[in-house]
Amino acid sequence: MSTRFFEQADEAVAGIEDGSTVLVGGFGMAGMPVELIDALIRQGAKDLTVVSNNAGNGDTGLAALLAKGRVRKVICSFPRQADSWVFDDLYRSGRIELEVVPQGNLAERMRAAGAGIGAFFCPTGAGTLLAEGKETREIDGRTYVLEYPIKGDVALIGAHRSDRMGNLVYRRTARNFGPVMATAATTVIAQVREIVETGSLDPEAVVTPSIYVDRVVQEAQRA
Amino acid sequence: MSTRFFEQADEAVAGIEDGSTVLVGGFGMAGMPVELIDALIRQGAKDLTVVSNNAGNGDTGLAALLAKGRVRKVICSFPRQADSWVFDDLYRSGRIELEVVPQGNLAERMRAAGAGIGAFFCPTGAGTLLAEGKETREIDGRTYVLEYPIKGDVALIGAHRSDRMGNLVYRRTARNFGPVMATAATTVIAQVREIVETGSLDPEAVVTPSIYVDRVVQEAQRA
Amino acid sequence: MTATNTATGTGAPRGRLGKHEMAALVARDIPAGSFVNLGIGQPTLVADHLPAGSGVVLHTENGMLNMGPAAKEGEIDPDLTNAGKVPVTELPGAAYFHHADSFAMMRGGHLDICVLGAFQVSGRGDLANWHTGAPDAIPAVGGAMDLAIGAKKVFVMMTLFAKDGSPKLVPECTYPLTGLGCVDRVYTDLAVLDITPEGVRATRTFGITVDELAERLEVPLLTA
Amino acid sequence: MTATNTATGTGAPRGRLGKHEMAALVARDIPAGSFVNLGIGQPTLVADHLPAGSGVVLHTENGMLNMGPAAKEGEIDPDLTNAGKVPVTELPGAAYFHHADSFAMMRGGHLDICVLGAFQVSGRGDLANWHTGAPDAIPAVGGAMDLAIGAKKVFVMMTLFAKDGSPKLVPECTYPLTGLGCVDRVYTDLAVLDITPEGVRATRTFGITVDELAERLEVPLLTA
Repeated sequence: MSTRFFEQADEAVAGIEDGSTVLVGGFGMAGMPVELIDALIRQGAKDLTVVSNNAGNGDTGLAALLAKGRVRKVICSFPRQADSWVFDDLYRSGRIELEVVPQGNLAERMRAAGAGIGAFFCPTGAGTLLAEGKETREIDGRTYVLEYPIKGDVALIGAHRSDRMGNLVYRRTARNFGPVMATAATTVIAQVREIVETGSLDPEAVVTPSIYVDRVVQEAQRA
Repeated sequence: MSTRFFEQADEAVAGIEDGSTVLVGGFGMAGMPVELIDALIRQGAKDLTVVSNNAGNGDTGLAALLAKGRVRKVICSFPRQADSWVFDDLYRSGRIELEVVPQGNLAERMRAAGAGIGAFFCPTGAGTLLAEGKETREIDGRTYVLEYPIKGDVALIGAHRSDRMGNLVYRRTARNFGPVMATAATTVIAQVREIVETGSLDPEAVVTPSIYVDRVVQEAQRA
Repeated sequence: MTATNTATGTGAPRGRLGKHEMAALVARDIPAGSFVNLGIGQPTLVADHLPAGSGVVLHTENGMLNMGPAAKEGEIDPDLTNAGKVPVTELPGAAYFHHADSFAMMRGGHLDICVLGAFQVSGRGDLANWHTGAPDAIPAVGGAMDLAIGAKKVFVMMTLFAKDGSPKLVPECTYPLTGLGCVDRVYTDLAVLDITPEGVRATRTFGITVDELAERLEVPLLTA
Repeated sequence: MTATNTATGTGAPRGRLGKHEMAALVARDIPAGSFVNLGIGQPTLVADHLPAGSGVVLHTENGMLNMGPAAKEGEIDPDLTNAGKVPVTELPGAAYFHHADSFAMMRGGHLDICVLGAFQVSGRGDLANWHTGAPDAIPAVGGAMDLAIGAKKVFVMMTLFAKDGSPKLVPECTYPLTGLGCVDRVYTDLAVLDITPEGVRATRTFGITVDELAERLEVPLLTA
């Protein structure tokens, strides 16, 4: 259905329920929907499963959400960073669950959720710790691991521009997980830097068509 | 390795071997690499498996390749059309094999080949003739059919522009199968309308990065 | 519009709908802002009946959202066609994508509604619309199976009876299936039929009563 | 460049390579026009040694081809980083794509070469580079497993011996694996080692003979 536009990030994140799986875009700070995460902290949903490439940096954004104790489980590819002390502390004290997923599997499992694929055989991780307990199959002489979709109740993503229909474009490597997460969640909420008139985006260059975008809010404060 | 540029379609299709699987882009005439197909007819490779959405129209292009008896098998979604008399005749007289594949499976199976996926569980066709004999599995209460990649030895595709590195852009619905086939074949040959300087395509709007493109030839004759 | 007395054939019940009336009926049931795929054939007529400003976005499986009406003379662009290979136009806010992305959109359940033609629909919502099953027929499926299983709601448009008088709503499809249990609602010349977990319910009839209809069908109709 | 006598540590054999020399060696072995992913850490040094005009195209897994050098003061764009989250630049002919497309490119075997660091490589080409296996370590894999299994050729850059003197080329990896049988060649400070179906072959050595090397390793070296 038609994309809805909001004035405030707080309105855009309304209704996120306790226990939700929340896909959070961004790779480092590029594409990170900081204002939506801050709004989610204020909104108060708890017992969340967060799917994101990392597990928070410093004390802001995702790390702040974790620090508030709102996150039950993190599914990510790379939780351990120089400034991931919030996650580190929660993990070491047993207060948060962690599922480490190879980065390509993280992306492909969300793509599968968005594309109606029930499961797929993937070569990544075969024979390693991260495939332990998973079904494997030899196909044409190569070992593959069966991987299942990761579906979100909500996706929070950062994009560069939206038109008034909700078509999104990204900028440079800030594109990263946004377009994939937009296909994989029931409710997709995008924070954008600019809202432009419909017809002003090149239809050949739209990366996330409006069909995938439920709610859009313009950033209150530009980085 | 770097994309090679050719003056003549005949040079661009050199070396295609008998018995090859050839992916042929286009949906109707949109995106159909007509000059490359004509060059392939002159080149003479035979015993081919052709993967394309349709099985030739009228007496030109793919139909002409079929009429020359060069094609052993067609894998397509929609062979039966008002003007598919060449295929119809070959099929009814048992001189060509046919594998009918739902259009979405055709695209997704080629995507899988390009993406390193060994096989995938797909809901399309479950319980129908086209899934007979295929492995199925119930996942979360839904029946899925296991589908395998379709990999090409060669892909012949039509694009709008190439830069001098081989980055491709398409135009409107002529994009169709081209970008998927470009990922799924060992040797990818693109016919383009225009070759432009490197740096003149918007990096945000490149659809097929040069890594997927082996050979480029500019159309001799524009439609 | 719902029950005008337009007889469209001799011997047909008065009030039976013509194909444009059926298309208008479908169009009225599509919520504003929906993302919709209209199958080849009769379903394409639905586009003509969508009210201006409905915000309904049309998808074509060959890689486009926000498809406009058929191209008129002078507007024809060979690079811009619909799934039936008919030249079409582009509306503001359009987006193009390749075939794998387009079918991912369909198969991933992102389209709100898909409208398809049919040879037969079973009482459980099985759909047969791709293959007559004739031994000499060349099978050709296109995107039918992907559409059937992908959209959130699948609407079928068909006449309720074949030319030979046999019902096309059947206990079991005799034609090869396109998809199992995928149809949500069937728009016919004589009735609108909802396929529900409890059974088939005629929510509207045209020039025929539910009882008369029930008598002519082998599939039982829910009465409440 | 291949065998300069640059001692890089006390007690090290004369002729052992420093990390910049190793990077230069790798760079020389990358054919012109290759598509290459350079892993985080030492492998990124390889970019500095690619000759101008080599046409080597760098991929970064966060969604870009034709990545340029690290951004200098005043060039920094927070929307443009490499996989190590370091600000980088864009070369003419660049293309951006999302994460699923980027990893499809890697996993589908389209990159010609990927250069990775390692804790250990086994004689069969197993790679361990993501996890120390320490019980209190927080596991973090990133794109390492995808790179290991995806590229046409996987080159490893590492010192041949750990700080405690134990070899990092081992009969069996004791660290948790990143990928099985995926490494093609190992560039070390003391030798370049090709992993072949027949075994490990030292194709070049630096300040040490193959026999001396063989004596210090548990993995047998092919002599022909």
